[in-house]
Amino acid sequence: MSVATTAQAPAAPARKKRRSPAMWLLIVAAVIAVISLVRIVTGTHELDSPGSLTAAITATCPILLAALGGLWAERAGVVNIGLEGQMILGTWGAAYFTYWYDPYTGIIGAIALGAVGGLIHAIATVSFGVNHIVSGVAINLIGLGLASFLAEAFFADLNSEHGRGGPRQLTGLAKPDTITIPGFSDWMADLAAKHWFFISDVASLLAALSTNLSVVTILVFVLLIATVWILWHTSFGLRLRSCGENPHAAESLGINVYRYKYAAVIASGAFAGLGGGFLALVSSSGYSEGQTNGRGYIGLAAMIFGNWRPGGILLGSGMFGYTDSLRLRDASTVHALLLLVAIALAVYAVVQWRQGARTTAMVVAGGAALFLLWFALTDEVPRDFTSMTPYVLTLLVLAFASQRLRMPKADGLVYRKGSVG
Amino acid sequence: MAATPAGEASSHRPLAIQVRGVTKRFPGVVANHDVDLDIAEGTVHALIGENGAGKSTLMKILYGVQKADEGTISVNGQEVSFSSPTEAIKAGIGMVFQHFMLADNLTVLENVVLGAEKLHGIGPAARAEIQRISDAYGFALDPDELVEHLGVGQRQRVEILKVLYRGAKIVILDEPTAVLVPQEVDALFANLRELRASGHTMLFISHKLDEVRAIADDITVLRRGTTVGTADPKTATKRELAELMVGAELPSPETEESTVTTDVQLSMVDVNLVDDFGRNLLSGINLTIHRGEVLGLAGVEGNGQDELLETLIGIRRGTGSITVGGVEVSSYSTRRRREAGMGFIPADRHRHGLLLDAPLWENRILGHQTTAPSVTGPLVNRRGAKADTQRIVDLYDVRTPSINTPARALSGGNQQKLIIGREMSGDPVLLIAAHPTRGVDVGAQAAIWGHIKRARREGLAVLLVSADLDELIGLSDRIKVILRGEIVGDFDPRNVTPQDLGQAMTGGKGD
Amino acid sequence: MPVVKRLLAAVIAPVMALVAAVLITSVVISVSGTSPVDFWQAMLEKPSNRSLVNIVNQSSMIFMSAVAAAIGFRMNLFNIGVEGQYRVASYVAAVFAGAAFVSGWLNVVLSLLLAMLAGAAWAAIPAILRVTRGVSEVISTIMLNSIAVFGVGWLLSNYGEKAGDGRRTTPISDDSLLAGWQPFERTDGKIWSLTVLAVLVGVTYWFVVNRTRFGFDLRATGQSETAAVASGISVKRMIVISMMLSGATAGLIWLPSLFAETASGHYFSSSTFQVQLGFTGIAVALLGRNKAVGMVFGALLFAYLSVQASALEFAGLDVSKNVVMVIQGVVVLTIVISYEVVGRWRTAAEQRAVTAALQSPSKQEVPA
Amino acid sequence: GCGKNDDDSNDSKGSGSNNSASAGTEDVCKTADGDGPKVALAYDVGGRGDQSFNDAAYAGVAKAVGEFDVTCFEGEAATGEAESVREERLRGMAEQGFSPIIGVGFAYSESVNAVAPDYPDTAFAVVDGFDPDEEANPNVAYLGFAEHEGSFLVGAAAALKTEKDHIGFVGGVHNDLIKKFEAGYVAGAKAVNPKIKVDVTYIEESDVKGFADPAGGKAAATAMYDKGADIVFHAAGGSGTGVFEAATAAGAGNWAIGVDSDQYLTAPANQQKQILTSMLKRVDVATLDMIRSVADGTPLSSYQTYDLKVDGVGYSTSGGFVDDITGDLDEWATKIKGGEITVPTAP
Ligand SMILES: Nc1ncnc2c1ncn2[C@@H]1O[C@H](COP(=O)(O)OP(=O)(O)OP(=O)(O)O)[C@@H](O)[C@H]1O
Ligand SMILES: Nc1ncnc2c1ncn2[C@@H]1O[C@H](COP(=O)(O)OP(=O)(O)OP(=O)(O)O)[C@@H](O)[C@H]1O
Ligand SMILES: [Mg+2]
Ligand SMILES: [Mg+2]
Repeated sequence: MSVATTAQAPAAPARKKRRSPAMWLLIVAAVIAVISLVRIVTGTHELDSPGSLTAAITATCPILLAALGGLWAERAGVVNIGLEGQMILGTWGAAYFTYWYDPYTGIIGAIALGAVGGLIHAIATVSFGVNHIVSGVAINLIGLGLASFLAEAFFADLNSEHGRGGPRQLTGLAKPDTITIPGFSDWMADLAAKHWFFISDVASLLAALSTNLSVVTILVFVLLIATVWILWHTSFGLRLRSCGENPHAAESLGINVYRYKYAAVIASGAFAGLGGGFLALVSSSGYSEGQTNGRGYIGLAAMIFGNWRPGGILLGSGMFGYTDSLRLRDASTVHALLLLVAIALAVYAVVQWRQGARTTAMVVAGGAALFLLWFALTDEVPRDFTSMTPYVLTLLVLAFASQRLRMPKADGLVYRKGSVG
Repeated sequence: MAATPAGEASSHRPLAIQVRGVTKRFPGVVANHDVDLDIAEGTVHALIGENGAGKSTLMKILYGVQKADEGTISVNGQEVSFSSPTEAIKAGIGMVFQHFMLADNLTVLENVVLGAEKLHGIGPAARAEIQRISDAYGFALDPDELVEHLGVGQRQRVEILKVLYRGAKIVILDEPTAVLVPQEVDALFANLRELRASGHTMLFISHKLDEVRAIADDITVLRRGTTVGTADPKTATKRELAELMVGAELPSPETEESTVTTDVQLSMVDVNLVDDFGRNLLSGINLTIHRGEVLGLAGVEGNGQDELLETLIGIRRGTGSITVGGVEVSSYSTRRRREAGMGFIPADRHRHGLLLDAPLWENRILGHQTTAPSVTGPLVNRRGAKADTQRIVDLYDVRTPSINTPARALSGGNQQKLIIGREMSGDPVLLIAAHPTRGVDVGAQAAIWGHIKRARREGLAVLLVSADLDELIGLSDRIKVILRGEIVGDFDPRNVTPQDLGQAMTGGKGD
Repeated sequence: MPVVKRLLAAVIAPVMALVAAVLITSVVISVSGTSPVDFWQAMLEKPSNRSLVNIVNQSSMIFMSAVAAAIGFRMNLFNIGVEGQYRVASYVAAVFAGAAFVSGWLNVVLSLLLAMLAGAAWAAIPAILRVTRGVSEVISTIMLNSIAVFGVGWLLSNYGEKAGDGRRTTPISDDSLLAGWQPFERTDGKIWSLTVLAVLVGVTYWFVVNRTRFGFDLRATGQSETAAVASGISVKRMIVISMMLSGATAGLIWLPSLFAETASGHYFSSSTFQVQLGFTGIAVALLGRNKAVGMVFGALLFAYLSVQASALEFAGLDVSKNVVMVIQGVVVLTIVISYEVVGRWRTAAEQRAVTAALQSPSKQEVPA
Repeated sequence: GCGKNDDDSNDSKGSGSNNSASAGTEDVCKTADGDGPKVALAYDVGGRGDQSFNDAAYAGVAKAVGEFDVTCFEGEAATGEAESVREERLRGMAEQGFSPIIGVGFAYSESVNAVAPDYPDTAFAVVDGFDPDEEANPNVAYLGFAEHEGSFLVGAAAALKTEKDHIGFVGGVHNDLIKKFEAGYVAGAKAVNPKIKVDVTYIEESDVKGFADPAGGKAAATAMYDKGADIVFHAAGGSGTGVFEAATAAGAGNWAIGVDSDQYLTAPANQQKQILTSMLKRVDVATLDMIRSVADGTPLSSYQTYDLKVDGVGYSTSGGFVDDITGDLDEWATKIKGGEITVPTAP
């Protein structure tokens, strides 16, 4: 049989080498150390104070959920830019059901309305083979319009101890419970306040995680892990992914591709809806028009940045969440961030260089130098730019990373049943 | 021999599959009409017929991908009616499709267990089972390898593995040899024989009659959607089978007296091409083609012939020098190269040759956007383009109701005829042709060969890539063999056999 | 296939879609407790003269926005960034026109050109990212929309002139304002002069796409990038050019309003600048299947909906105007779906035609 | 002095309760059928029920129904609607004989300016509005407010109440209007305690989304409480609810200050006990004033500023958390009224 193996196609991308858990721990430690250094050098302890981290986590969750939604859909081969619209529906659902029942019903309501948005997208793209972007655009229109329409219809007259309504908001809703580990939380907070190297940074992360942590936040991370498990360690996940890689192959093996695509896209909508719910019930306590503020799109970007992998997605969402929350906490910290970015770019440049991508390395190194200069020559970042950060960041990241990205083979392609062979 | 009435299979064994009066209609097309088929258990049964005779359709029906409109199918004596492959698989039928059905970004294991997770899960048990089968038949497959890293032959074995993994006793193979070189074909046949020995029944489709006679126990012939008879591979000759298939003599290209001239039309000097990962796709390619010469290029799919053609036409950018008629064109864009008289018949007509949803006359313009009669200055010349399209349709016998029909609606062969007509018009000086008759039925095949020869007589230089070695030998004045992006052999078609070529193509000894 | 059938196919899809849309919205409305009948009566009652004028003015802007989007769509470029492009361009044009470097119509012409340049430049960013770095234009344009909002807002609040508690660009001097045409009473308003831009843009779009080599390349690239490459089209070049054309067209969107004497506020400010036109344009492009004529109808429909919406409150209906957005979204969805359905039916018919043709001559080849 | 201030707070309660009523089902404009002036309110996006600005305007009309038995009509802008649609709304009102026609929100400045000349006999008013061009409009009144003066008082209140000499300000959008709030607030605080530390954050620089981002408001305020501030004043419209939440989350001893209307009255119970006071922007007073002028046959026109002198701005006492310092605050108030202090309008 060796004969045939010589028919090996010349172009075969090198296999990714896996890093061991220990390796990962080392990397994480290194990152924390660097952050700690920057914190101490610049003296901006807000950089990773428990408060900042809590804020960052809160800001991350909705984006993360949107991104996971994107992941589910696109792993099954359906592009879902309707996330934003589904998220908006989620905010309305959360508010409505929380007002009439309780926060947990609210969460379910958010998920349900998001799922409805997903269902519409599925019907259009899967059953009718409509272009995914087109359907997504329409769903964003509908989501935005419907939510504000329903709000005006159902919230305007609400007014009781459960919350106060208006045509564009429903505020003062009950919130899901939060969890604080008594003792530990304070101890960690104290440690963090010591501003020691490394220890305080770890402490403040633990403090953030052990103080007033919303159960929904916990749910989000459970869902993240569940996603990994379902998509990569169950046959359901395997089938779902096969629909995103080669639906015809899946069909030829007797898999009902439509069913899995439907499941994936509905799940996608549900995630986005929960994201909306999070905004309405955890980030704040109520519905207010336009509160999603493009997070659905940012989530999409985070997913692409994360290369359609949960790990990367967490990283991407975290980045956006962090920068977005930091600018509201204290502008000077954003300035310290410049140094951090400079260092990160420098490291990336080195990596690139060692992988032989000389030109990229040079470019990145140049970027690092610029950021360093910016950091050195100024003592604060103009507020106007800080609000742009997530968007500019997305562009930069995509500009540097997009080559090495690998989207599902059949992502965004319209598939029709019975077209096998 | 005359066609024995369908149904009397030459085997006394019990029937694994019995098809009676199956009819399948597509919008307007009758793909299968009153088809009868008997397949004896533990035999290799060959199904032959020209393109579009309805072979794949019949197979898809057997495998539950499509549903028959009329007729009955019984498996091992049981009458069945599958509405999805799942049911066919349950009934012990497996199918290897005409085009690979693999997810590149999944591992061999994932591809195999997909849909059959119930059997051994998706973990170690499954891996062990795959290993077992792979060893049993000498497939030499690593379960955790990504499929995208596999070669054609290996992918085919993954396909077979998928079938066996599901414990199928009846295996359908739709044109499995189309993409294989003789050596790989032999290997495949070895596997099939082992399978037969272990009691499997195989239904085997091919256009290559020698292969059929080499492997099959029985042969059934399909013509225009219906069974026209069965034959015994031991006694039937190629010619007889051909007559059964098309009711006509099977043509094969005959080289006439050479028309090769001395003036060089194309010369490639030390052309190299690397991919994004820095690996060599083409290394040190040197070749020249004279006016009136056809240079054949033989190679296993994926060894750089597509890249070579694409570099020539300018879709890919390599290093080194390319001159056409003495003019250095390596700096030219694809458009300028076409303007310089290079015609291009791509390997994949759907991806590179046609705008499937555009009418034929717009497809005539494609690739000739800058030259009359398609355009005048910056404007599209609709009248001119339509007139010329009509000319092509008539001259090349493209079967279509009108030149306003979208290309998608045409059959593969007719699409191919249109492309060839288009690339021949505007008298090119150099034709770069990949598989000009792939998927084309015998009638059209002969016609296309005719056109190429005529143009060659008029001084056209042709670079011909084809997986059909007979075609290659029949048409070419010289044959070069390409392996892993390098030219490894140089043959004279007058004294070379497909086997020699196959050996060179797979890294056996050169000339 | 027969012409009759073709025509039928052409009209059947939109009709199906509109019916579906009406039904769905009626459900939504009745959910909110308003009677759909009353609603549609209010929406469908004959528009006042003034409304007619507004519909014309609005649709001119929406139409140009649709064309801008369609240029990209025609070659599978999803330029979601029209919104940002016309914001940037409008600001630039307003600043230039306000500065009055030149006076009279010359000021107008130069501003138009400048707006097109600005729009093209802003659109060039995603184009270049796409061809050099392979960044999906969908994401990049979405990001650039937000960046445009911040960027322009920042410029305005730092360099704009104070007006009440807001900021604005310097108002355009009267000699550069265009009178427009007055079809009815004076109080019924005027049709803005620059609505002619929409006509020009429409005609040019139709001609370039259907009659020129460039247009052919554009459509070819849209239908099959691979085939386009093989045919000698430089796809990268096409992407950059068409993206910039799209941006240039987007640059014009708001200018009819800016230079219209009768429009309120001849400057760029948070209240005078009309947002959302970019997204409306995308919807209309989808609605009109990127065909010039189709988009004309689409633009008129959307303009009609948004103008008539203001009739709702005088009709004393207690229904949110945002329902218009719902209708628009639903229409887009139902339109594309019904076109899909009709499309399948048509392909089948074409294949039938083909095989009919295939059958007849091939018959005698089969020995009896 | 004090008495004045009391019924001021009563008023604010009154307007507040009207607010809550307005958010409820009853709706005076559906029932009112007097033969007084025909008042039309053109709200900006959101309309009645926004728990501040628009509700205050409505409250003014509601009072007018009693005082001048007016009939009224309400119109409302849609998200991202065209200028022409706003004009259409105003013209529609004018042609149905409404006068005064009150555009609530400065977004109506241009459209009123365009429409008013065509209806010389109709009285128009724009809350927070301005005349965008040279030609003055004799039949338009621009109802402006001295937000900085009101903010000064709550700033002083904060300075008097804080226990950490550290307070904060959260602005919705970093524009000139909101800067007025900041300037007054800081000035007031410094006037009381020059060494006081005031954190200032704006949710958005220029994007009006900053007024509809409760999450942002919460994040910004939380940061301030984390960093040791114990009182935060917000001028962030809808994002304000986030600020109140942050206060509640920060726990007792931390306060928030509301804006525009008496937000103590509209806040949910759990937040009420931490809303120190609210900077009142008496749109209701202005509206009522406009209606009165029309009823008297002498419609207001050109710029009208509602400052401390005319109770156009002030602070609320609901909850009684500032009862102990009303004395001091009124002294500041009199100083401002008397011109001893001129409050800056920009930071
Ligand atoms: N999905 C389909 N829709 C419509 N017609 C079809 C479809 N699939 C096949 N046909 C028709 O059925 C005929 C038989 O097609 P089929 O693929 O079975 O031919 P074949 O014998 O496999 O040809 P080839 O040797 O080229 O594979 C075709 O000629 C075509 O006309
Ligand atoms: N997957 C498909 N979907 C729809 N129609 C199809 C499909 N495959 C084939 N057809 C139709 O079947 C007809 C012939 O297609 P096909 O290429 O299978 O025929 P063919 O006999 O193999 O042609 P040729 O022998 O010339 O290659 C065409 O009219 C085509 O429209
Ligand atoms: Mg075929
Ligand atoms: Mg076949």
